[in-house]
Amino acid sequence: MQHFPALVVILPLCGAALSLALTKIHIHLGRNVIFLSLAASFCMSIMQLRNVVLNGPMEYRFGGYALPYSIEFRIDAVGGVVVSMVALMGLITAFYCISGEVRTDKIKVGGAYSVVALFVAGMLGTASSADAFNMYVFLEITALAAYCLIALGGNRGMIAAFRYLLVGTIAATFYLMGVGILYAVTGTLNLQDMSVIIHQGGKDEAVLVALCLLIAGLGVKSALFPFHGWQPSAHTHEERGSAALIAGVMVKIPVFMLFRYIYFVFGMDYKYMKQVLIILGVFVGIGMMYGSIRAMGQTNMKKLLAYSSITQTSYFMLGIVIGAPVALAGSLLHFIGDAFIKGGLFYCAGAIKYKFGTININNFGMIYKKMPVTATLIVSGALSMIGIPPTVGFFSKWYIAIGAIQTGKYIFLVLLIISSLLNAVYFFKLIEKVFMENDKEMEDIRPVKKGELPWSMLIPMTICIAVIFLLGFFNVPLINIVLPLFEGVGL
Amino acid sequence: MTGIEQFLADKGIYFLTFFLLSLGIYGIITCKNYMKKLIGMNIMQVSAIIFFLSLGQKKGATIPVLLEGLTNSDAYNNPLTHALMLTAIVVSLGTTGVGLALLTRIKEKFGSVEEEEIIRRQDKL
Amino acid sequence: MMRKVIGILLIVLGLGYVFVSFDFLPAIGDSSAPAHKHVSDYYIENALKDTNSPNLVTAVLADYRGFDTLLETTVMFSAGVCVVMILGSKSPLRKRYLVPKEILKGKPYGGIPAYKTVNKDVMTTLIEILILLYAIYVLLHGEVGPGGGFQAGALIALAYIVNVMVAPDIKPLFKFTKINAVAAAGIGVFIYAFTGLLTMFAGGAFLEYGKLPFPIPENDLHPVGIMMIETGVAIGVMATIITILIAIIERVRFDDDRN
Amino acid sequence: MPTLVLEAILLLALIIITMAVIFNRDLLIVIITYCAFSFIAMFLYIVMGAPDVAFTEAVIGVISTIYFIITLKKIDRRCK
Repeated sequence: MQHFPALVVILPLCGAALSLALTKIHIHLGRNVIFLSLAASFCMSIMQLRNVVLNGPMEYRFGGYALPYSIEFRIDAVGGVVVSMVALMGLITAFYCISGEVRTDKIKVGGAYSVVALFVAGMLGTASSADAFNMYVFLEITALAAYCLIALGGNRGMIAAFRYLLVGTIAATFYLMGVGILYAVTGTLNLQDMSVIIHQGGKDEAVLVALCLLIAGLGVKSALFPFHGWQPSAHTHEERGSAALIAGVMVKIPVFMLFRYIYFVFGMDYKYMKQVLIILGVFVGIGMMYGSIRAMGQTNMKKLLAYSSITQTSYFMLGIVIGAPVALAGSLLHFIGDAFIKGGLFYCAGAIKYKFGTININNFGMIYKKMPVTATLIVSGALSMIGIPPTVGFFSKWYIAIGAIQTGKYIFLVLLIISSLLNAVYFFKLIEKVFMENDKEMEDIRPVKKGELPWSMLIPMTICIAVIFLLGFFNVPLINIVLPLFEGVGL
Repeated sequence: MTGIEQFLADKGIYFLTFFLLSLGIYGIITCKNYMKKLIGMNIMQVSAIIFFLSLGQKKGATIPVLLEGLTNSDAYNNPLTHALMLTAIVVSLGTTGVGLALLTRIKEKFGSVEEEEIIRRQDKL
Repeated sequence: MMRKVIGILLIVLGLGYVFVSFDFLPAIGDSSAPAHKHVSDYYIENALKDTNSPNLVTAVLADYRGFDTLLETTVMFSAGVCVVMILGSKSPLRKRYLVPKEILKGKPYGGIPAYKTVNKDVMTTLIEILILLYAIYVLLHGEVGPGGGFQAGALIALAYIVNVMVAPDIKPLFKFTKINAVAAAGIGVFIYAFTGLLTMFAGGAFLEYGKLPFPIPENDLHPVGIMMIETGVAIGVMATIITILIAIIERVRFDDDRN
Repeated sequence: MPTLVLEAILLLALIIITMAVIFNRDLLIVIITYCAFSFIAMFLYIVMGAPDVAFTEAVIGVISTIYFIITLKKIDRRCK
């Protein structure tokens, strides 16, 4: 049982490593091994989460040495929830990729799945590792796999991937410099140990420079407002199968790392933390407005979702900036819910492009007749993005709003409401296009015998719909798991 | 001599390393050719490695391989930074490899590696 | 031109101001800086006892922070797979013939190129054997002197590069197709991960060499574990570098050169 | 020659080479300068007392220069 934190990350890694060798034997053997490893890592992450909830955070030291001398995985309540969410999204996206499979040569088949498995392993590791340099290497694995997945998305994807390669490497080098300064000043790389030494005090300037470098590096990785240049072009041109994983999950993991740095390493009582949070608040405020305004004028569904994900990143940062435990819990709930909402909407965009070859909103006429499952997912995703009660979007914004009121930061409350209304504008436009638009009689590129889409696309979509509503109904138990952790940390 | 050396130890080397880092980023932003951007990226990663290694130095210390007589920890350079930087070097090779593969495909699809021509042809595609 | 110079001057002034006002980093040479106190002095004092490998960097790299090196080999492997995926399909034949560059037109013909005078076929086989010998030495010598998995893997890849680039007509020592090379890279990473899993099945934590299930006395297990790790890393890095080389070379034709 | 001054000189050499890379027109010259850059960086690591890192940087500098030159074969040497 105590080996689970390591096995959750190692299994997809081994699956990815072996998939190409096994594909030489039989074209689908590598793929099935990867499905097996992803499914096993998902079940282990669920059992690990149950174990964490029952008897406290789990620690796993690699190499069996004492704590500060070896790399350590630390899964607490928040980390457990995030790890199991990433594992589930990875499993679903691997299924979704079956439809996009090219059966020509063996490298393409085995390679595609091994890149997805590496991508999921990288994100699982980043979420569960508690060692500063270890997170950097996991970030690099995630980034390299992301460059490949974006580059596979056709000609324009190459340009987007190259631009993201340059920007991503600058961000990773900033993060490395930040870790270097922290190591120079504290002497350890373990986050737990580092926070103990920082709280002994006397190192405020160096920690301030390190914090700015970390925020710059992780802000670029997570497309926070001033650094989001690479994101819209990357999300519109990425590979159809794994678009959900990149837009849904990869953009959120750096925010989770920033949350862990700000609250567990530096702590709220750090001298310059107030000014830093004010600057972050300004970024978040502008980000919410900018993303929604830019998304209104889009006709390409993927571009619309890309700009709306800038606002979503600002919502998570909003929870961090407000600082009240309830707001933190709300931003985590939004973190989990949005992975499925954004992922689900990208699944629909991919499905429509797979079936009709177009993702221009104007010719979405009568989709609900031809593709009922996709239409329900578009509607439920849009409702949840705006924040209509039964779905998870409402409750997360509700908790963030309560947090804003508790700490008296009303400016954020106003911003939250305005940006929700802006969201409503372009998502209702999307819904209206799906139902009211007259039929464009688009011919069906890939007719499927039974039903609208191959099963490998329908299962991820139904799971996304289920999770959006389940999280909506059962968010109170999730909040109760996570809240005690934030009590000691928040304001 | 010691006056300059003290200045170098406190601020000089760090200033030069961060200057190299900002030069690398400057090279990435201003150079129009995608190949030169990749070289600028490599230069930036080398500057991060130099920064880590300069942290691990000790005055009058030998290389981190244990000798018979010497056991106290001030006699050896810091092995942790060296181990970390092996990872950073290999990461920079991996990123360069992927960047060059992208460059080859971009040259084939768009016919050129200059930024203006690519943007001009991008809308046509 | 001038605009660039002004840009660089601005950077110099900005950084100068930051460094003059802030004094946040410890002086470089002093051995009492916090970076050396907390963790790294434990490594120096206990490396021989824990891992009995005198080369501290290999001890930290393979034993104390062995998981980092596994991830590093995975980064190399993922770079190799990405390059293969991006350059996977055959490029259109029209694109692969390069029109001779007009740069060479104006220049007078500069005599016999250097590599034609020395008989390169003999030289390459000689150099390759020396490189491979040195690579094996570096691999096995990883614990005592500077060296280890990466350097050995890169050196073997260099021997292959010398053969493919300098003397393409000689049959190289080991013929790699793209799929075999990527599969070999995967197997390299798996050897590394399997060592970790082996220690986990035998009761220890991941990558805890003390618990390797071999019947060797306890303090010899660490060098054995490190050696298994180094061979895994060497195979992984060698295969990845060769994959990237093959993938890029496939896209570029060399035999159309005029000189 | 105290080591810190030697390091400063080598760092200045690196900066001058970076300037050369940024301001140069012909790509082949840029790549050869980059090879010199990786050599001097390897030399700087030796002065800083890190033989392992210097060894790796030397080998990987050679390999990345070879990759650049192969790619250059496809890309014309003139650049703005």
